[in-house]
Amino acid sequence: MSSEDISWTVSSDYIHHLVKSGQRQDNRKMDEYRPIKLVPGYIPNAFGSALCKIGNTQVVAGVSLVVGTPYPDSPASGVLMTGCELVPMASPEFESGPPRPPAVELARVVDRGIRESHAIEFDKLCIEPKEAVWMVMLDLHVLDYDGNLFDTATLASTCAILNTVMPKYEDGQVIREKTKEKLPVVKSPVECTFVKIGDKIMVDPSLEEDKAMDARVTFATTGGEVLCAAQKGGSGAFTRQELVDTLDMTFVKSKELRKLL
Amino acid sequence: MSSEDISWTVSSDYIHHLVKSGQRQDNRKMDEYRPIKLVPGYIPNAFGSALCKIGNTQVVAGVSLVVGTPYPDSPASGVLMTGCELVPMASPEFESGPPRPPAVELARVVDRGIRESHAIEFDKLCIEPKEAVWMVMLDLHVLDYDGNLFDTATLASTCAILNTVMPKYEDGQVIREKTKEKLPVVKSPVECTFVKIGDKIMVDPSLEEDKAMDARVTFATTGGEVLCAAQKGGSGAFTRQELVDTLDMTFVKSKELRKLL
Amino acid sequence: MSSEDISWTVSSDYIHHLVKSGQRQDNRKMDEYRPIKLVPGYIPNAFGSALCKIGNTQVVAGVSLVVGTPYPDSPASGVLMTGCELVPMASPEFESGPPRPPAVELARVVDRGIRESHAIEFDKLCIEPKEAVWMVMLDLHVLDYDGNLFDTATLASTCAILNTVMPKYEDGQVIREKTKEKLPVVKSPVECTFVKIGDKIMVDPSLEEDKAMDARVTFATTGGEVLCAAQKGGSGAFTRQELVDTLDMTFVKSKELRKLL
Amino acid sequence: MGGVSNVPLIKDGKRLDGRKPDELRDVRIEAGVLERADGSAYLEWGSNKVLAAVYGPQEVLPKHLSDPTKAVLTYRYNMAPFSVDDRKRPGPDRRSVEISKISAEALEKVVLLEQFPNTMIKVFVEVLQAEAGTRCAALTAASVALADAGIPMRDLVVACAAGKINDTVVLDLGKSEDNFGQADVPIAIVPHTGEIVLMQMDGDLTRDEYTQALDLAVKGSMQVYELQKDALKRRYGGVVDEQ
Amino acid sequence: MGGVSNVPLIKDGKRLDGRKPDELRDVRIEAGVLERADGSAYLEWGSNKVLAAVYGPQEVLPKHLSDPTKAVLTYRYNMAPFSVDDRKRPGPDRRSVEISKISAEALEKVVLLEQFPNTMIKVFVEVLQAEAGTRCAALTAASVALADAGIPMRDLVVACAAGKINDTVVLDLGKSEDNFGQADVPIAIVPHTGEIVLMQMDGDLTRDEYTQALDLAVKGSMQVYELQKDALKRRYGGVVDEQ
Amino acid sequence: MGGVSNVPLIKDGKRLDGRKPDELRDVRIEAGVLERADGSAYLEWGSNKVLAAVYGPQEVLPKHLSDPTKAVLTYRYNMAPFSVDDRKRPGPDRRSVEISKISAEALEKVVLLEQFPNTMIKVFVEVLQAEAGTRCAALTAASVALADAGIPMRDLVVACAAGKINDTVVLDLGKSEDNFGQADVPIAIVPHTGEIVLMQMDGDLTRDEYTQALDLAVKGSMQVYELQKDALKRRYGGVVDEQ
Repeated sequence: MSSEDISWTVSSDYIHHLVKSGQRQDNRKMDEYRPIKLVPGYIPNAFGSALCKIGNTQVVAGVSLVVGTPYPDSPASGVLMTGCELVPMASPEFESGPPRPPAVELARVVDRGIRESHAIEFDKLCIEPKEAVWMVMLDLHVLDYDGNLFDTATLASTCAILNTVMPKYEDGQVIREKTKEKLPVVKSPVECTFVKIGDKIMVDPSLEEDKAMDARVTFATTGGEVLCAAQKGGSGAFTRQELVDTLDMTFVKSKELRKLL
Repeated sequence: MSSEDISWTVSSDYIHHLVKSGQRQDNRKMDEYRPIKLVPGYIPNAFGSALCKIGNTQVVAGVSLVVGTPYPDSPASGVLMTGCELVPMASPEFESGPPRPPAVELARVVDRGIRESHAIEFDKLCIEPKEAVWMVMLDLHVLDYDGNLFDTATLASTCAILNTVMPKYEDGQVIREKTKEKLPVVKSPVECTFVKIGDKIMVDPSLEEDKAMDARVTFATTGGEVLCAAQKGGSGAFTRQELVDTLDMTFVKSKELRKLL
Repeated sequence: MSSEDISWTVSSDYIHHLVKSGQRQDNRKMDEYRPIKLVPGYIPNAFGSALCKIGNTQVVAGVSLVVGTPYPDSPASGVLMTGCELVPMASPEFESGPPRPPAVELARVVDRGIRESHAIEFDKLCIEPKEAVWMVMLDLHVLDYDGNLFDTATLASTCAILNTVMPKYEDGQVIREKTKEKLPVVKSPVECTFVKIGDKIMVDPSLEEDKAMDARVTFATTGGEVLCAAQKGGSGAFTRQELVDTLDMTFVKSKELRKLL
Repeated sequence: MGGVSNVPLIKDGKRLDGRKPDELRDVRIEAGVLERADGSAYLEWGSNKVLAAVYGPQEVLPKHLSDPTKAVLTYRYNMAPFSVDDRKRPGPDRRSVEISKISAEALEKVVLLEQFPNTMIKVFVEVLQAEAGTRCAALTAASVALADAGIPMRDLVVACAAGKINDTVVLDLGKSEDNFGQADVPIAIVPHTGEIVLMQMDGDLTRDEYTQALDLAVKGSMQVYELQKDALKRRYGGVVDEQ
Repeated sequence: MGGVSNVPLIKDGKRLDGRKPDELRDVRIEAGVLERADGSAYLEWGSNKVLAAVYGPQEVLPKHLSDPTKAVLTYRYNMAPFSVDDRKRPGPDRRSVEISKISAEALEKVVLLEQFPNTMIKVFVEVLQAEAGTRCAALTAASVALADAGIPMRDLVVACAAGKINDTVVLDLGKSEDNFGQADVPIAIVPHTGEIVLMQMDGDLTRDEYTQALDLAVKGSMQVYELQKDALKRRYGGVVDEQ
Repeated sequence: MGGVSNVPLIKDGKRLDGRKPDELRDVRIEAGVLERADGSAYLEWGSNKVLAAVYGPQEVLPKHLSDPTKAVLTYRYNMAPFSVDDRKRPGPDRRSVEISKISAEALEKVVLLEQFPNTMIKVFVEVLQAEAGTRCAALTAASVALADAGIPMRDLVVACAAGKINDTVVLDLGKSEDNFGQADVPIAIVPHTGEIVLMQMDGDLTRDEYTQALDLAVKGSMQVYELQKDALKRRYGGVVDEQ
């Protein structure tokens, strides 16, 4: 057990103790987000981008548009590919190299929120059926990890696709120049993440709460109180009622998040 | 030296001792196979498949058919590709990750038995010369390793290609639907593996005999007493006479194996 | 600290001590190369090749010509790709596996010397604009590492491209047969490497000098006293004057090296 | 999920394969099917065929992963190349990495890891034939294999999915329902407490549909739980200690 | 470098972006921008955006890389996929491996590694937007991040390039100058001694052009050095100890 | 192997390159050709060019591979990218992994591994030019390099192939014989005992053809063995101890 592990154990005990008495380390309410900052177009050279900060967590989402072959089972549809690097800059626990399970889970949960909400009109991204479609390459770059990556990355991603403009396409060649045409995006999916510590449940976990949590649940919603993706994590469990209650809370908090877009 | 290594050393000494007195741990004769079970079509969704058990060793072979580009030096011939995963389920020694030397050797020895017997009529697998041919993807999945993988995997493989049916091919597209047409297979290669322990030689090594063996030899034959592939393994040696004697025995035992197909 | 590390520390102290008194371990002058041997066409089957020995360092460079797609930003130009394997045969420090930083740096510095000298007339390597160009695959194989890889590898490489002949190309197919036509090469880049040990600077470092060096600088030149590439390495520093002086020395020594081609 | 789709998947109250909305596909479980593994189980669920094996508790390799307070549980969900129509390239893809992660977390709730500090318990599941619902089938089989290996557990874990097709919430989506349906909600529960240890969802659901789906999936899970216990009883010829 | 090119890059003594031959692009540096890292810096250089983070001195993993005489310094230069026009595949390519190697060597000259035997100091630089000159921007930011982490150093390291366009030696090539220019000479120096700790060159230069480029790049570096010190002063509200 | 083929490879009792059926290609061996390796050998066999190097006995890394009862022998057969007509991608492919495995096993029979517990002996062979028969050439060179490194051995290992072309069993297939022939049987033997330590076969052979091929390959091996001994004598200027 390294000294870092020990310090986390101590911190985790402290968090459990605090939570039992109904408090959070930074005095937030159980249903309160930390301050959120969203910078659309943070990478001006990219076709779409955003920086999102929730507390000290920072994620940049960037969109590249490339022409590729469609999948055989949807020959006239564009494609979304979401990648994620948990670069070692962002946390002492992250390592260089191919994505590990937490990075894969993050990319897939963000991807699912966007994909299942039908936010992007993929049928408008067909160039030539069976031959060529636009591929939306969404890359998540986590710069500073201070808890709640799912919600931060999803806000950055939705903001990035909303400000994405299409490149020129002439004579079968992509010209790397922006047009006035926007990526056809019709929904604004956001995700709300809750953690359960002991028998208390709170939204937007800080780093320490992420470490101390027994279980985690994330709901992705679009407007109109429709659930489009969900993911439970952690080695603890939720009751049926807890899942329904967190979903109800999600519909409330999502409206606040969606106002930022 | 881990406790497992020590237990294998003990077991290996015991096997050597037994064999010296002309016995095998399960009372088999030197030229006797363990019970063999062969289940053709074990994976109904695959285009061809079989499960083979020899003793407690279990291997599933599955065949996928895909369209690919032929090799430049045989522009009108189909292609066989044999892959093997020694998944960690099958033995505490197997590890996840890219195939290690034993998995590579197994795949290549099984592949050689089939390829060199000219079992598959590759010239009938040409769709458009230089452009498109059928690729026979043969995948070996070892589920339980209790000795003698070569013979078990080859029996499963030959059984699988014998029951393989072709997919539909229309307008340059593969339709993932089975036809009545079978993969053109005209030979039934089988392999017989012998191990040498001390100066005794025995067929179909058990797990303990595989571990205790000084040297191993495998012969692949087709009907008509023709040898089509061979492979010696292990850090021991064979005399010329031992190789000739085991080949003679192979012709006898192969007939028994071939009856199962 | 392994026994090997300790022996290098001792050796390094000795080299520093020697150099301080103006001497080199093999009695060479500071501006003197070890004996150089160059064998053009060392691999007769390759389209171009050479073996170069400087002292006991041995590098084989081999050229393969393949047809590939040009880069979008230079649709009518051939392509140079330089690979390097520091195979474990050549030194106890080299390991199998994907190229590590020293191999990458070597390949890139050799590549830069050739590319930036405009030695190869890439515009003559176009077969069909946007579609097909010749790709010059230059592979460096280091067989024995006894110091100064950069200069040895560059000499081998320039010699190899100078003796490269083109394959036949008929009906859109490469025929692996040599023609009388040579690869269009119009310059003869060579590289000179210096190391700084204490405050002394010497050319063509031996293995022990490579290990003991504080800083290293390599200049690639073509004829006519033109500098085309440079690279500083090592954790020490050069003064401005030292860089200018070594460049002057480079122009002198390069003429000697170029005579060997 | 395909969103609103015109493919008719329910007709006269029956689904394409003849099942009622709240009906499971056939499930068959057998415990103790492999020689080398410390515990194993074979499970067929509709056309799915999965095999689960357990090794351990055993030495942790590499050693620095060792935990002095409890056993480390690893889970490897793997699809055989021939298990799906388009041959799957061997090795883990992102989907199987994610499934492995959340399945391990689900099992950690019930396995008494704290009894075996500094050891490792490895769970391997091979999907031999896949036809919708493999993550639930795999986790259900893994749980039986853990019991077969004699690993002490608070309870089994059992998994089942519910989903939405033609605007109706139904149990245990089949392949075409998965392809053309509107939502899928795989869950896993601890049967004695009803606690939910795995839950994913994709598609679109209102709050009410979601609660219906949860309840239906719990109901299906409880049916599969009986089959898990039967398999262990057949294997051990007696009554399974339900603690 | 494109060799002799007909693209006009200088007109009436001004470059395409209006700069004079010896003029830098705008450089902006901020120290201490990340929560988790022990030290960090954000730097904009023209349109380049880079972020540097430092962790350590800390335990060496894997242990056999440990050096009993000094700290091991690692440097990772990495480009975000969206930092360039043609999306960059994640993970190190050969170019970034080379840049990382020579940048680490440059920093080893100034960091007092011998004060921290058996430890590791890790420098990470992420290029978020790239437009010519990222290796100099990255190393300059890294040096500020090291100071922000409180790592003892003899001096900062500062980097800047000079190059040749239209047969003229100019400071700090921009993107089109990099694409259509004749030579590029990135260097890094130790400001107090003028020693050169990083130097690369490609293109074609005579002896005189090379010395001009060196001198110009040193001059540019000294200007950027002032901005490094300003950033640290703003962060620490006082005078930076210049030893 | 191509099966029954119409390509005429023997005419008037002579093969395409003028050899008789039982005649070897020219073989040339030189011991001690590398500076850094502990032992080395260069071997030309027809147009094949191979170089072998040996390092050790030395410390085992990673340590857990160490064996307290004997040295671990590793063998790496590698082809240079330019060694074949179609450029070979660097790094091990499945063919070279297999060759490396069975070649290591062949050498384990003669190297006195038990004299060096807890150490590692590494054999590296680089194929610089390939033209049929490289695995035999490589193993033959490796054996000389081991002797040159002073590694104690019971005997050298020597390898040679026989094959079948135009229904005739012949020694040492050349390139077109390998491409258009009917069978190939590479073997390696311990010369003093005639024991066979490596044997592979592909193509088609009757029992009699197989025994003929074995006998012919043994005969060829014994000729190459003389050249191995000559090379070592030239290197060490004396008589090689044949134990």
